Amino acid sequence: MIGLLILFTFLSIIIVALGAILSKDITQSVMLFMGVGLGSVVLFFIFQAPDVALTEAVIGTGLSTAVFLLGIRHTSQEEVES
Amino acid sequence: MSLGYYFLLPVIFSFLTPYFKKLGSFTLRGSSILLSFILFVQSIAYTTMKLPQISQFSIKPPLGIAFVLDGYSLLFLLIFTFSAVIVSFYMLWYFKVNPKRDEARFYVFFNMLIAGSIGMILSCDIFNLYIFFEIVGICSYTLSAYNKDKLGLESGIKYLIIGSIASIFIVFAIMLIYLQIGTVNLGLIAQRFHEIDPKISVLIVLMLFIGFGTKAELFPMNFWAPDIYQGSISSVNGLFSSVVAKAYLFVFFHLFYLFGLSSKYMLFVMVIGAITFLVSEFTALNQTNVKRLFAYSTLGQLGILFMALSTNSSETVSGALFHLTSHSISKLLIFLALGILIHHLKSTKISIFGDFKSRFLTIIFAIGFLSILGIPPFSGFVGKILILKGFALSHNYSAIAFILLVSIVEAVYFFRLTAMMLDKKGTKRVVHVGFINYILLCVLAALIVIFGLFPSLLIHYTDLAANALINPTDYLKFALGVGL
Amino acid sequence: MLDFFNSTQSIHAIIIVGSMALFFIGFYGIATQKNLVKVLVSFDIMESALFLFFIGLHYKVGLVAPIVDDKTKTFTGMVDPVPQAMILTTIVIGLAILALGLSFGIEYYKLTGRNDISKMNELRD
Amino acid sequence: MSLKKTLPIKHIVLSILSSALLLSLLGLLMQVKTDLHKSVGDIFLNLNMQTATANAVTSVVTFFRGIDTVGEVTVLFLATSGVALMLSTSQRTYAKIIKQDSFILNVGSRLLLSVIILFGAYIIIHGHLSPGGGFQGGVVIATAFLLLFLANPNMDLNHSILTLGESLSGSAYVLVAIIGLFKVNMLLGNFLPHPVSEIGNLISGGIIPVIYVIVGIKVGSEMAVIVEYFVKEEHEKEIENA
Repeated sequence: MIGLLILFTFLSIIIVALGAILSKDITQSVMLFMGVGLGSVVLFFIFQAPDVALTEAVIGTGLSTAVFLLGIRHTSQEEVES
Repeated sequence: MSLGYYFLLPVIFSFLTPYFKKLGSFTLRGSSILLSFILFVQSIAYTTMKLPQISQFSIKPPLGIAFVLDGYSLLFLLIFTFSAVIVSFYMLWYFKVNPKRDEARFYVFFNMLIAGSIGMILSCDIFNLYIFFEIVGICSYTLSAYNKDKLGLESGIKYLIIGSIASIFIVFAIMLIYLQIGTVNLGLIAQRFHEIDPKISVLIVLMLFIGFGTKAELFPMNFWAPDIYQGSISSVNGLFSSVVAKAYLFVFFHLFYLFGLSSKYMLFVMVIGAITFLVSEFTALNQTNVKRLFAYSTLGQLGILFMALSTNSSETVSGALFHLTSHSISKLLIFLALGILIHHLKSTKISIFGDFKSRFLTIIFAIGFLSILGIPPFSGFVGKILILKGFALSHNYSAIAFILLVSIVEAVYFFRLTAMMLDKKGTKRVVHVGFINYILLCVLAALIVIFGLFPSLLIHYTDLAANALINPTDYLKFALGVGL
Repeated sequence: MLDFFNSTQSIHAIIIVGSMALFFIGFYGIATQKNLVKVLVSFDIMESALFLFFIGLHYKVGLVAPIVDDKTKTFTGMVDPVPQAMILTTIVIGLAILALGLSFGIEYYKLTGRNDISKMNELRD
Repeated sequence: MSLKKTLPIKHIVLSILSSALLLSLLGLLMQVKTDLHKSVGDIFLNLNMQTATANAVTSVVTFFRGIDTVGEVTVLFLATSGVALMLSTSQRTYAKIIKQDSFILNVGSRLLLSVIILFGAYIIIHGHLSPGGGFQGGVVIATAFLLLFLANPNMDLNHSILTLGESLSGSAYVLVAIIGLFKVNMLLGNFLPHPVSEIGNLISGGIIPVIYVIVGIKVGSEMAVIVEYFVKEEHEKEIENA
């Protein structure tokens, strides 16, 4: 079971990461990046690393996304400006 | 004094900076000068002690982390702390003519830049080294963006992106090393590096090469360096050229010899260094911005150093370390004098060399140029002749011919600048140097002349350093914690 | 069939393939994206891939987290704590770099109205 | 129309090259052996009983590799200074936004604040017993301030207290390191008593919980400053637009 769980989590992380890179909208890309972080948290728990999982959840996913969202609030939202 | 203070004292200074700022700018500047002075005096004291010295943290190496000072790191320690003293005095003048609100933050980043560089050369644990690498990185990104103008921010952003790519590769290499041999201690890695599967060891070496080569401004990865130099202020340029680039160079060759890569990859590094030298000097020929010109000159000199340091012969390496010291002093001199010139003439075009009138600055620039070119009686001459002698002893005549030929290109632009300074035509503006700068530039110029006339003063230390670099048995003993 | 997935070896294979795919997605992002924010997102994806790679390869089936409780009285049969400590450090450093890069980007955007790194070409001869 | 335009040769070559690179890298990494030597982590696990810390990761972070953590705290401090250098402007006048504050939002955020800070403090204090510690708990405390800012952007943090907390905790960390040199002749040495029998209790592990509390205070105040700068940045822009 655990192998399948790891496989599916990895697949979903990869899909979400592709979405984050390919998305034209910056906010959408940041939110999808948060998905990558959440998937990593699940994997870190499976890999018996609760300390890293907690750190990734709080810092890598929580505060990073908040800083991103606050930072891009007033820069351009589109990927390519006219 | 324990070696750990080299890192802990600047850290505690930085943490307390808001309170120094409240006590007034005099206290702030004074304490910063005092700090760098204490560290410099301590480094001089180490020249009289028995090497290597060690300072341990928490638990004995190889399990724990330790700072080890051997002959090789002692030379760099002296260069870094000396540059710190000079630049912290120079900043007195800089902040007098450019009053800024964020003076305190400049001192934080400046002191941590020096402390991080010292940590990089002392640490005997590769993950700890990576942390110092990031400290130096963050300080240099912020210092290059310090002016908060368009150019500064652009250079800061570029530096940050390049630096992060480099650090990702280094982290990857460290992870592979830990997966393979289960340790991050430099001594144990050096002992067990040959046990790694050869294919994976090539991968590790490649990643370390990309990571540290990018930061040490090697050829394919050095396109960013002139941009950074152009965007930042002159004293920071001096620091980048004489401290930061040298610290990355230190780590590059420290790992190169510790991991026993010199027999396999010697030719590769030598060719890369030669290409760096050639391309940079030819690009420097048609630059019209002074800072870019000197940035390319720095890259060219680093190319010579890469060629000479990879040879695994103690004569050439000793000569290269002499040249490195002389280059650090000369580039510091040139960039500090350039800062004064740019402040008075408000331009960074190359034509400013024809627009100023100051006999003192002309002499100073001439000394710096001639020393980098390698004209007697300045220290650069001794460095270059020692390198050439080393190549001749190992019968590598093609390298000698190559260095001499490309040096002609270097001579073209340096003599062009000198001719512009000596040209009497045109309107000239009188430039006042200021008392502090007068003393500082005199000290630097005097050092160049003294090392040129009495090279044996320095050769003692470079020989020590070259032996410690090529034959690191003493270092390994301390890094492994044998007999502590 | 499910037993095949549960062996340490196949888990390691999944981890290597998955994390390297993630790593190259991030690398592709750095190489092709022009917006500073998206470049920083790509960095973080690359870093996450490395963390998963490193932590994952130190996990073996049957090992538990390196924390003793009332049931496990001794520190045996646990995963290696050093990689976890290193990754913890690297995550915090990643946040520091991210905040610094974003603040540079904001300030640059204030001055020029752009945050497209391919158009940053003021610095040239 | 030439062949070159109909077939994107460049892209095909590039993708073939990169997939070849990826495959060879995968092939190499598959050969990574993890049990060639006894890793330093296993030795730390054996030694860990002596530190009387239930969480081995905590003892590695704060004690065995302690100087790494000093460097890490410094990196965070430098990043905070860099953000402050960039985002602070000389004419920073916070003209208050004329905006109706929502009563429920205000009261609710204040209620939650205490709960979140308590949770952060719990994570910090139990760092040596359970997952978590100074970094995680400090950031949790900072997110409490983020919540306050989101509810009421006009709020000002007391900067002198934050600076005091930051400077004092940072200096305390360095002092702990130096006291170790004099007491047990080792920088960052564990100079407080740490009997093994106490393992699992709240007060155990000598200096390890002390260091995590210091780190927690430092990270919390630094992150609060970063969050404030990013929130106020946005605030300033809104004034300009108005």
